[in-house]
This record gives sequence, structure tokens and C-alpha cells, in this order.
Amino acid sequence: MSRRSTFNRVAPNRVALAALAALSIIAAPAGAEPATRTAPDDGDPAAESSEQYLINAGRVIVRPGEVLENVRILVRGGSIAALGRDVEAPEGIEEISGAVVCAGFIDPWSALGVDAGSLRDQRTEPATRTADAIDVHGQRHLRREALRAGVVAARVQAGGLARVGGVGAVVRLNPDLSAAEALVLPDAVLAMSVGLSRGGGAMDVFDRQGEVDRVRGALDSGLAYRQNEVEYRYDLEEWEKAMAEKEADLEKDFKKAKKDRDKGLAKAEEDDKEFKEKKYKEDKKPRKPSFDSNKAALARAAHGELPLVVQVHRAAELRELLKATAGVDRLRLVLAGATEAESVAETLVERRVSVLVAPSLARSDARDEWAGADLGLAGRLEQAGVEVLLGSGGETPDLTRDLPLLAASAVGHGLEREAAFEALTIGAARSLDVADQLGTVEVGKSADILVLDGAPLLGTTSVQYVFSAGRLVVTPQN
Amino acid sequence: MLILSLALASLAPASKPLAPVSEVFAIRAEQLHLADGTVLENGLVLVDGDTIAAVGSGVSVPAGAALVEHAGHLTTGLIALGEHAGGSGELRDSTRTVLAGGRLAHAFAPGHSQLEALLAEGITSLVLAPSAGSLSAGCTAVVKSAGDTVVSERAQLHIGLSSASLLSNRRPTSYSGALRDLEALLSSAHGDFGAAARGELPVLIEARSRHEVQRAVAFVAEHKLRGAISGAPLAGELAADIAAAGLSVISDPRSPGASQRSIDALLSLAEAGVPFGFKLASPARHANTLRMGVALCVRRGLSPATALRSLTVDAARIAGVDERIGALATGRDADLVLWSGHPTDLTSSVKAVLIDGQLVYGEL
Amino acid sequence: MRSTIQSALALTLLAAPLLAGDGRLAIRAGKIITQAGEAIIDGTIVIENGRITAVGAEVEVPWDVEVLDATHLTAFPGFVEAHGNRGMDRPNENIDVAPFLNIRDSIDPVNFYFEDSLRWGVTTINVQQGASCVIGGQGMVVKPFGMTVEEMLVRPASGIKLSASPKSGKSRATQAQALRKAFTELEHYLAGLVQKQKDGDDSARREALYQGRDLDSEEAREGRAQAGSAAWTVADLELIPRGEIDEKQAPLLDLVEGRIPAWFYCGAPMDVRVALEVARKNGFLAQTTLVLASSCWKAADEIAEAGVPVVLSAALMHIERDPVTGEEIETFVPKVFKEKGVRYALASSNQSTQSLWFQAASCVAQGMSRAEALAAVTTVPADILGLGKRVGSLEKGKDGNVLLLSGDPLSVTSFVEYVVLEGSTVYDRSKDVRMRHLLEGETPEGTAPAGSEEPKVHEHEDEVVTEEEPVDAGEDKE
Amino acid sequence: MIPTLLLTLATAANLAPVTGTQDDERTRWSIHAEKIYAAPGELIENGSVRVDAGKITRLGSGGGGDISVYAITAGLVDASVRIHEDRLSVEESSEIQPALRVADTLDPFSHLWQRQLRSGVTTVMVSPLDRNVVGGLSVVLKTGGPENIAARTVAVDAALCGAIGSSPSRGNHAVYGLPTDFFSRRPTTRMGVEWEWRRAFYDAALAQRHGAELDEDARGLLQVLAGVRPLFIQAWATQDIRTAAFFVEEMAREDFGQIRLIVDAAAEAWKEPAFLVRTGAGVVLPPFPHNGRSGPDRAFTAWSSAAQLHAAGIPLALSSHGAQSPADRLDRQAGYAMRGGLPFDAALAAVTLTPARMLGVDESVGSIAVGKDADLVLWNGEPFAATSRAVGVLLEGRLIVDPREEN
Repeated sequence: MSRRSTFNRVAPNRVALAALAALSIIAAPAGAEPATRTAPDDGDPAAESSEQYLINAGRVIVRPGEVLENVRILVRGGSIAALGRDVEAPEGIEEISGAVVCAGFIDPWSALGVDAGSLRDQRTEPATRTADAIDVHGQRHLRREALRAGVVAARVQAGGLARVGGVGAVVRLNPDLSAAEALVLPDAVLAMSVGLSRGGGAMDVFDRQGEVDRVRGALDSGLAYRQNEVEYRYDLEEWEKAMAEKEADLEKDFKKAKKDRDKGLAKAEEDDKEFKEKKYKEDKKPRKPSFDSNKAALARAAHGELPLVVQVHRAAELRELLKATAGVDRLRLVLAGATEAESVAETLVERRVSVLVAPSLARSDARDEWAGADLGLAGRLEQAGVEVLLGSGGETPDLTRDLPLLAASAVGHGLEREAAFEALTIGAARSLDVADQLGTVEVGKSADILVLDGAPLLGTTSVQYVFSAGRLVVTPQN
Repeated sequence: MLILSLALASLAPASKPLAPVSEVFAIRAEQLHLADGTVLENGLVLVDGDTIAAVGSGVSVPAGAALVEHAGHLTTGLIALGEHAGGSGELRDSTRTVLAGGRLAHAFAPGHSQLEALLAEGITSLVLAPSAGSLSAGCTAVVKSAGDTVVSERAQLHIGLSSASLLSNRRPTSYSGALRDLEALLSSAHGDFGAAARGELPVLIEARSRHEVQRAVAFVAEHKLRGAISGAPLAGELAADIAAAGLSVISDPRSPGASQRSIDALLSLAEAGVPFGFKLASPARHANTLRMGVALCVRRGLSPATALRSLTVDAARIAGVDERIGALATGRDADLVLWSGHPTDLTSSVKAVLIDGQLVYGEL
Repeated sequence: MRSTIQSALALTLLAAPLLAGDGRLAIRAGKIITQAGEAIIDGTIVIENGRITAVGAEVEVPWDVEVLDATHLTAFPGFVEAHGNRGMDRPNENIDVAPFLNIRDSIDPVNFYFEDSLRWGVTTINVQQGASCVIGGQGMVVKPFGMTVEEMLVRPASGIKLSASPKSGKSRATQAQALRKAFTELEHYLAGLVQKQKDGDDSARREALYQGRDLDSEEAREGRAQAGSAAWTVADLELIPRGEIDEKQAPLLDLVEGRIPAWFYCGAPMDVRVALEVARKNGFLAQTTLVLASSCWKAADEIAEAGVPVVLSAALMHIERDPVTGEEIETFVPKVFKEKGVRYALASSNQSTQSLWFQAASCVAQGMSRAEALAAVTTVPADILGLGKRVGSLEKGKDGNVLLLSGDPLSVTSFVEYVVLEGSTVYDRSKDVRMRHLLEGETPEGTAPAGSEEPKVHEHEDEVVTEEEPVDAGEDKE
Repeated sequence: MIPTLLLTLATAANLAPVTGTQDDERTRWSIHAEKIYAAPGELIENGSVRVDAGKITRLGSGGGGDISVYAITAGLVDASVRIHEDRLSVEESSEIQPALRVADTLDPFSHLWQRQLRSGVTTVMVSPLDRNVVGGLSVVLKTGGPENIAARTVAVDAALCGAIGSSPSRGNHAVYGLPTDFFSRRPTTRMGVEWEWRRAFYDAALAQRHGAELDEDARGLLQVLAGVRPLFIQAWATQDIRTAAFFVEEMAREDFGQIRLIVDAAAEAWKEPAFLVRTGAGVVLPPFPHNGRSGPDRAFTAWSSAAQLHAAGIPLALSSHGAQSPADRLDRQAGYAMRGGLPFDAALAAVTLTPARMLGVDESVGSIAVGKDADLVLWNGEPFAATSRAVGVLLEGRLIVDPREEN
């Protein structure tokens, strides 16, 4: 599944787009004629399922800013098979109707469904895979509650507080799926953290600075590793070409060499001296660089194949980190936490670095670096033009269920409702490279969608139905 | 957005509290929430000094009084039934297990820095309750989040029947010992305990797990006390017994990630008609758990009207000060909060807060 | 240390006079439960040089064979412990990957565990390393009698111990990473060897051409390193003679080629997925037996699908608190595996009165048939160990291991009166000092005072088999 | 295809066995068994028991049954159970607490009650932990029914409980200079514990003899001297059992009164049964340890101690004494006692009738007889055998564990 297209997002003109989108939701204009699009037959649905449904939706929010009016959606084989006004319903299909249909929410910073030990492990390496620590048997009731609240998928991370957390995975929260079916993307991001007080109280400023240098050092070792591989392959080709030519010449002169040698042998025998062979020299074969899974993972991040999510909070480290990673041009950086990110907002906008905010209720037991983080942080960053993502913080598994409420209170403290909805759907999907399956309501995509009785994230709206990989997992009754 | 009919904007910026708006003024809001849960379209509140003069849609604005138009919701101030802000740690005397005659009001520090965060969340009054760790730490007090008004110095008598109230090296060390000592205090019939025994002073009984709630309800029934159970997350599963004993419940805040069972317990309290309110776990930095807790319950099916009542009318009644605060009604203190949307909807924000008729947060 | 001397003294005291017979013995028993067909009333078992030569009602006894009159007792084949890691003082090695270690260097013949196993009728024990490892050493099958490990030996190489449950200091993510890394490093090591070999041959050929020598045909390399179809093969591995492979990696290569069995410990249901995947990907799934903690019944479907046998934990009843309501859910683990058609063997608890007889009796109490329960402690473990032709039942040609019990083997009131191992009577209850002390309380004069020297039951930190007390659901503490 | 699918669904629905739901409230049952061990020594072959409104209404041979199992016994009775809120159930502010009730400290919602009930134990006595010299008044209650301690109580203040040995003095320290907390007090040794016992009872008896004003604690002790309720003393080692016996004899000698003594957790009672016979005391044995040693004083329990005490004619009860693992359930203890030589009828008595008599509740529980509480245990084999278990449990006529749901 090659999905490593490094896209470049045109920096959206914040105010204009938000206004247009807001209008289209509230004012509900006649809306463009929704063209009926059906999925190509050979599309391989994410998870094969025999169930099929027809949804009659008053309004479909395809993506933030694009709304279609009274449309029918055919869900079959785990994905959205057809979407349009005149989708005909196969005989005997179960029909559902609802006021608003939108993409399921995604928690890009979750701890739900991961073995607790791996979550707290501080000795993880770049090559450690969170996909190995998915616990399909545990926390089933928490995952059902999360589905009922509208959160259908999450990015989970082993070593959440470790300096290097390893490769995080995106999983579906449907507890009835097997581990293989639940994994949307086993290697979604590479996670690191800088300047956290990991259980031992706050670090002093020099250690924190040391951690920024360590991030840059890691990325450099990844680049060097990939560079060595390329150079080795180049040198090997050169060497093999040279050896082939050399061998051809040796083959050619073999008869002559054999004659000379026989002469030499006879002469040595004559003078009763020991015959000395001719000294053969050839240039050494280039050494194959030894395989190192950690450096390979770092190389993928340094080359932008894996987004790099770094949890960092203080202004000093933010500045230093942005300066340190300036040189790595294909790096796709995402900053998590970023409590004091307002101070570096311009650099973030200019380098299109998105910020993953965990709206926190400022717990009294919060660690030193979280002090000062309040519900208004997301709103202030968004006003400054930074692309904001919303996560539940990845420390306890039960927070993922309440991500929509946390997003709502972020909206109550200054974040545009439109931006919050984007952050929970296509924004998260794009930053985790799963935009080809999740994040919008489009034909061909996996059917992870919600049916609501009002606009998303409003206090009066409740979730009626939830589809996960085409399976109906939540109905108003259960 | 806000039509300013008078030059109110020239008033001092919101951050400086206690700026008087003007002696008599009126606020008209698109949605005005009354005590009984009904919503008045385009209702008007007339404020005279520090009390509410009149509430209604047909109220006439006297000449010369300022009129503020507000396109949004208007409610009375929210009430937190347990709060340590302003007391800064002196709220429990650890030398004695029973502090007869203790008054939490004396620990109140008006203008304490931590109170500001309460205003941002629309909380205008709070109950100073002791932290756990003693059998009885005296009487709680009801104070305002701004200014130095003490609504009541002797609101409820604190009694500790939870595992946190019993220390292992101080008498009593067990539930049976605690019940014996409390019975002795009640039968002594003087001071606060006498007033509680005669039913004059409501009690606040700390209980955490369900068997502690059961024990507290039996104790209250046996001695015919009145008051509230404080802190038990699953008290709702004993809603019938609590209702039978005429008690109400002061519930822990429900922060994000709270178990669904503890949220459903609140819903069963509402079904059984037991009045309940919320307290804040710790100082101001937790002020936003009040609305989050209520939003969690609304998502599980609690009606927004009941939810709002638990933050206003019911809370005032539990604290025994419902004739002073907790409702938009003539004669009550002029504690008003202007919202952009329905207060239990997290997406709505606080536009302005008035306490005793003074603008203390935001601008009109 | 004193306790082991004391029990060793008791052991030799009681066994010495009886070793006279040279493995030739005839036993007349009131009832013989053969575990291979119907029970025989008033039958005879003839054992010559350690093997059963005849079992039956009317059997002709050779004139010169000593006869043991047990007409008042019941004969039963010895119990078989498919997997245990007791009988040594330190069952775990702290190196992560140590397949080159062997259990014979740490088995302590006079350990209390062997004396106690004999007393409760366990005659064949597979001793493996503890589970706190990534890839542990190689185990061996022993009988619980003998002064030296050689005397106790039944089969030397009974397989390598692996663990999917995290070793101390690791989490499930880093444990799975270490497991995979061991096998990828093996593959890279072998590929490196082959490449070095090939490069050497190429440059030797070029040198010969240069020097005009005819390269004499290489003598055929003996000892193909790679045999059979493994899940992955390294091309041209046959160029490397087996001897040249580093002795640290050789056992892993045996494992990958399916030459030695694998014992994979799973401490939680999620470990089963990692264990089966590592075994499948590295070609030794067919030789794998899973050693399960009691909560692993939740992964019974995955295990049934993989078709591997399992050894259950001694805690047969898994007690769990429902995370929402808090009430207890009891699951009888053997019944789940029986219904799923998985071959399972039972394990004895380190409470000595709950040896294998007690585990089988508990299965019958839970409604399983006597045949099924008895098979799970005799014939099934024998098959799992590959000793189906030697132990597990009383049949012609098998080892002469016979228990003589005072009543039904599953009854709480019956005692093991004699134990015959390969034709020699090694245990007689009337001479067992410890049993009389436990039963009547007084101790015959001349022996250690009662109870002053109780041998400490070994608690291994990974497989302490007390009841796994479920974590309190904490429904009241929010 | 659709209609046939619906048809099969419909037929399957009404064939499904009557699941437990509407049976929870049902209180009229008739149960048939091949063997009904109605009471120790009283076996009815191929008979049936009928229960109605919580009481046993008919017992006899023949008769059909809604349920039929292999054997039925009365609900098991455990005289020494530890389902506590740990230290919050013990008032440690003073060593002598005769007036406090352990019933005020229990948690009816604990999952441990269900675990006892599932293993066949229907009636238990919860006594205070052994952290005080005189711990207070114990309570006898059923292990099921409404989640309320008062509603489940069979006998209030069933016995006064205390302990002799090293455990009450553990935690106290001698008084050097200023006492730091109330743990700087007597007793700090076994002798001190014994002295506290004698001082408390002497003060109470002499105060009554001289007509002085008696407080609540003194009245509690005097009721024990008057034999109103038995005295449960927890004593593991021989020396402590001997001390308890001497103490009871001394009280009689000073004619303060005749104490009805029951030694709880009497692990080493088998060593000197003579003292117990002399004082007519009863014995509650702790669970059989697997390697002989158990309890705070490393007391040694021989496997044949039950048989030896039975032979000496001492009233004997077995108990799980708070052991948590299923392998140490009360019915398993009866099996281990039979392994030590105790006959079946004596084992049945030791887990039903004798403990019921010791707790003074034998007129309603402890055996199957018309008029008694409908507490029954249904077995899938010989009771207490290693190969059988309690497949069904009735508590006051309600079917708590349903044998029909087993397979």
C-alpha cells in the first residue's frame, strides 16, 4: 500500500475558508448538485464485511466546507460504495436515516487499546512498533464508549513519555475486529519527546537543550544511514563493473600467464629454488553497511516517509527544535503539547508545522511543563494561522471517549467550530497519512462515518449511528 | 453584535473588578433562564444596586436607567458546592479530630488570586468545605467569587464518615468507633451538633464508597438529621434510600474519562428526584470541571434544564442559601452571567459576569 | 542448605535397599488403570530391564522375577508434567537471547521439588527455563529420582523456551521487538557468512587466473547448513558447513529448521498473537507448544486456528472482575480449550497437595469426563513431549513406570503407596518420614524435629502460581 | 430464503431452556437427588426436598423434582470468615472494645460474599480481626440476599471475640518518655495480652460484686460471664490454647461465671486436647496448610488433627478463615480433613450442624429439616470429594446458582 506521497498543502487563507464553510453549514444553501459517484469495483475495502446499509442523510458533510443536501449513501463491503441523490437501494437492504452524516472522529494522541506497560516504557527505540502492543482483548468497554461518542479511530503510541517512543500505529476502536483488521496503518508516525519531566521532576535547562540536540543527532544518523546505503550500492556497482572487466582481461591472458608460470616452475626446479607465485592485487570490495533497524526508522522519518511527532512544551525548546530541524528539508514535523507555542507561531506557519494540542482542564497533578496550558491555547494558535490538531493527551485510555467534549470546550474558549471539526477528521487523517481511508465521506473510502441529529460538536447534538469499517457498531438502542 | 445604548464601553476594562455599572440598569437577553427551568424569550432583568428589582418580558425600564441588549443567554451565577480556593490550605485543623465550633468562613481570603479562574467559568458563589481527614471540621461557609461578601457563615455542619476521615493513629480508627463518638456528640445537644440534632443546621456527610453512603443514610435516618451526602461517586445507585431519608447529594466533579457508571449514577439521582450539585476537587485550576461534568451527564441523557438547575437552584438549596442566590427572581442578589449559547453546551462561552450588580468579568 | 541434605538423606535411606533388583519386577495389583483401554481387575504387570513386557489378567511371570504383592492397591501409569521450571535454584538467565544455555547445568537432583513430585506420583517431568527471558536455554525431560542429572535423564534436548510476555525491564512492545530482532539478526548473520564465502571463492578464482593456475575442483563441502523448508531460507546456505556457525546462533538455526521443539510462554491473551506470528514467520509453528497463563483462554480461537497444543497454568479457574459492574466472572480454562478442540496438558501447582492428581480431579468436578481429565495428565503430555511411545500409559514396550495407590487416583483420601520407576521401586510411603510427620504430626526419633527445617517452596517471580487475585475494579473509587 | 430463516428463529426461541431471569424471584422448588445428606448420620436415598417461601416444607424419599442432582446437603456454615474493610473494621484506640459491633463496619457490596455463596457457604460469622485483645461483638449473617448487612443478619452480637497470642500486642511499643500516639501502651508481650484479659474481666466482675456503676464495656463482659453469648478466642499455638483454657477455669474458680469458650483458628489443638475436653470448649480449625505451617505464630496443623479432635469428643468446626483461593474453599477443607482420617458424617457435621450450634443458630440453619431455612447445596458427586463441586445453591428458597446452566 504505497501511500508515502509527500503532499504540500497550500497554506489555506484561514479567514476566508472558515467563513465560507461556516456559511455553508448554517445557511444550508441549495448546494451544488451532488454527482453520483460509485466506487470502482476493484477497490480493496479496508476490512471485508458482508454487511450492507443504505443511509438517507439530510445533509452530508463530505469534508469541512463541502456539504451535500439530502443524499443517499450505500455502504457495502466495508467502504462507501455509492453516494448521490439517485442511489438505488438493493433489495432487502437495511435503511437508516439521519439529519447529518459526517466522517468519524480520529484521536491522533490516544492511549486506548495499548498494553499499559508499553505505554509507560521509557526504553523504547526508534524501531519499536506499537502495533505489537495492541491489546484486542482488553479495555473493550472503553472502546465501545469511545465509539458511542463518535471517535472511530486513534493513533496509539508505545513509549509515550520516552525520549524516543518508536513507531506509532493508527487503529480502529471497534472491539469486535481482530488485531489485523483493527490496524488501519501499523507504521503511522515516529514519536519523540523533548524536555518532559519523566517521573523525576522537571529537568534543568541544559538537559532539555541536550535532548533537542539528540533529536537532531538522531535525524542526522538516519540521513547518514540512508546515504551510506545509497553510496554503498553505487560503489558496489562500480566495483562489480571493474571486477567484470578485470576478469575478462584475466581470462584473455590466461594462456600466456600459464605459459610464463610453467616456464618459471621449470626454471625454479632447475636452479633448485622455491618458485614464487606472482603477487596478485585487486582493490577491496566495498563493505556492506551492517543492518540497523533503528537507523532505518530514523531515515524514513528524516526523508518524510514517516511524520515525526515531537512532544515539546517550553518556548526555549520549541525555538531550538525548530532551528535544529530547519536543515532537514523533507522532514514532516508535528509538535505535540506545545504549551508555549504562541511564541513561535510565525515560524510554525511559515514552515507549515502543525501543532497537536491536548485541551487540558489544567489538572492540579499536571507536570511542570503542562503548567499554563488551558482550554484557550488551541483557539489562540488557530487565530495565529497555525494548523491545529486536537488529541486527548495519550496518558490514560479513558480520555479518548471525551475528545469531542474537550474539542467543544476548546471551541467555547476561542477555537472556530469549523477548525475543531477539521482537526478531528481530515486534519488528523492527513497528518497521520491515513487520508486515503479515513477523514472524509467519499466514495471508495472506508465506511467509518457518523450519523448525527444536528451539527457536529454542538452540545445539543447526539450521535445516532456509528459505522466502523462498514459495520454498524452503534445504534440509538445499544 | 452588542448594541451599546449607553457609553458603557468607556468603563474601566473588565479585568479591574468591582467597577460599578451604574445604580439602576437593565439587561435584555434573547434567552433568559428562570428558576423553574422555563426560558423567557427576550426577557429583561432590572437591577437596583446589588439586588434584582424585577424579572420578566414586560418589565419597563425606568428613565435614565442603562439598558444592555445581549444576543445570547442570561442566567444567574453558577454555584460550586465545595471549593478550597481562597482558603489556601488552612481548611482542616489536623490537631484534633473534632473541631467543635469551627468556622470555615474565618479562612476566607477575599480577592484570593485563585478565585479569578472561577469567574471565567461563570461561577459566582462557592461553598468553602474542609478537606477530608477529620470526624468534624466545623461549619462550611458560602462566599462570593469576587468582592468580600459572605453569604452564610454557618451553612452546613461537616461530618466525616469516609475512609479518608479515619486516621490509623488517632481515635476513632474504625467506622464503629466513629459512629460511637458521633452519637456521643449529638446527644451532648449543645453547639453546632445540638443545632444539627434539632434539625436547625443541615449536615454535610463525607462518604466515598457505597457502604459508607449506606452507613451515613442509616445514621441520618436514626437521628432525624437533614443535609447532604458529599463525594460518593456511586451514591446514585442508592438513590431510593437517599430520597427516602430526604437527603441530597454533593457530587465529585466528573472530569473527562470519568467512568460511565459514575455518570449513570447521577442520572439515577435525577430520576429519583434527589437534588444534587457539584463541588470542585481542588483550587481554581479545576474551575472548568463544573461545566465539563454537567456536559458529560447531558451527553448521557440528562436534560439541560435539570443540569442547569443542579448548578444554580438546587445547589443554593443544598447550601441552605436559596433565598439569597441561585435564581433570577426579584429580591435575589444580582449575580448574573451572560453566555453566547446555552450554559450546559461547552461550545458556548462566558461574555460577562456580574456579582452584586458589579461587572467583575468580561464586558457588556 | 540443611533442608536439602536432610531430604536427600531421607531419599537415599528409603531407596537403597530396593535398588537391588536389576529393573526386573512383577506387580500383582487389585486393579490396573492402563490409560490404554479398559481397567484390568486383579492383573499383573511384568517389567524386564526397565520395560513393560506384559500387562494383563492372566500373565505368566518368569520364575526368577521378584514379585511385588499389591493386590489391595490400584496400579496407575505415572503422571507426566509437560512443562515445569522448578527443581533448580535460579530458573532465569538475565541475558535476553541465550539459546546456547542448557538446563542440565542448573538442575539440582536433591531439590525438594523432585522428592515431592515422586511423593505425589509425578514420574516424568519436562524441566524448562523460567519465562523471564526473550529466548531462553534448552530444557530436558527427567524422572524425579537419581543422584546425578545423568541418572535422572529421560531425554536430553526437549526444546527451547521463548517468552512473548515481557521480561523484567521490558514492555510488550520492546519484548516483541527483541524477539523479532533475534531472528532477523540470525538471517543477516547467515547471509553475511554466505556472502563472505562467495566473495572469497571469486577472488581465489581471479588470483588463479592471474597466476595462471588451474583452480582444482573444490572438495565437496560436507555438512549442509540449511535443511528442509524453513519459513525463510538464505540462498546458497549449503556452502557453509554446520560447524562454522557460531554456537550462539546454531540453536536458533535448529529452531528455524524445526529440528527442536519450542515452548512459548504467554502471560496474557495479547501475547498469543505475537507468539504465533513469530513462530509462523520463522517456520517453527509445527514444533511450538504454548505455555499459557490462565487469562489466555480469551485467545482460544487463535490457538485453535493455529492448531498448536498448550500447557495450562496451575490456576485452572480464571477469576476476573467485570470492569463495569465489578462482579466476578469465573471461567474454567480447560473446558474452554476442550470445546475449541485444542490439545491441552495440565500443570501442577507449587502447593504440594495440588499436584497433577488434584488438577485432574478439579476438571472432573467441573463436569468434564474422567477419561478426558486423566488423559490431560498422562497420555496428552506424553504426546506433546514426543514420548508417546515410552510413558503415559501401561502398555507392552513402554517404560516400567507404575504408581500403586491406596484408592482411586482422583480421590482426596487416596495416597501413593509405592512408585516403580523403570522396574525398580523407588518410593515406599511407609518409610516416608515427611508424609508421616504431615499426617500424624509426630516424628519418629532420630530425625530432624518436626517442622524446624521446612524446605522453602520456590516462588519464581514470573510463574508464581498462586491464585491471580484480580485487580479490584475500584468501582467505588472514582 | 427469508421466511424459512424466520421460522427456524421462532422455533428455536421457544425451545431455549428457561433462563435464570424469571427464576430469580421464584421461591417454590422441589429438588430430587440420589442422596440427601439431611443431617450428619441421616441419609435419604433417592428422595426429594420441597421448599416454599424460604423454608423447607417437605423432605422424604420418592417424589419428582424440577431439578435433579446427585446429592444435596444443607447450606455450609463457616464460623470464621474475614470479609472486612481491613483496619477500618477494628477500633484500635484501646485494646479492650467489648461494646463495638463488627456489623457496623462491613461492606455488603464486596464481591467476596458472592464467592463464598458460589462455593456453597450460605451462613457465616464475621468476627473482628485479631488486632485487639477483646475485639468486640461479631455478627452471623447470610452470604446472599438484599445488599444490606442488617437485612442479611441471622443473629446480632452472636459472640464476643478476642485473641490470645502475639498478634494483639504487635504494633504496641513500650512507653519511653512522652507517648507519641495511643500505640505506646500495654500489652507488648503474650503475658501482657493475658494480663489484659484477666484485668478486664476482674474489673467488671468486682465492680458488679461491689454494686459500682457499670459502663457499656463492663456490661458486655458480664454478659459473657453469665453465658448469654459464647466467647470466641483466636489462639493458634498450643501455649495460647492452654492459656485460654486456664483463663476460663480461673473465671469459674473465682465464681465470676461459666464462660462458653470456643477456640477460633485452633491450629495446634491436636497437641493437647485434654484442656479443651476439661473446659468443654469447642474448636474452629483454620484451613489445612499444605506444608504444615500456618498462622501468625507459624503453628503446625497436622492433617489428622480433625480426626484426633473428633476422637476426643471435642465439638469441631472447619473454616476457610479468609483464605482467598478457590483451592481452600470450605468444602475442600472437609475433603482434606477426610484425608486425615475424619469420617464423612463427622466432616459433614463440622461444616454444617456443629458451627451452627456454636453460633446458636442451629434452630434455623445447619441441617435439612422441615421448618428450617431453605439453604441447600446441590452437588454433582459425593460431597467434599475432589471430583465434585457445588453445582447449585439455594439461599432462603431462591436459586442463586442454577445447575441447569452448567453445560
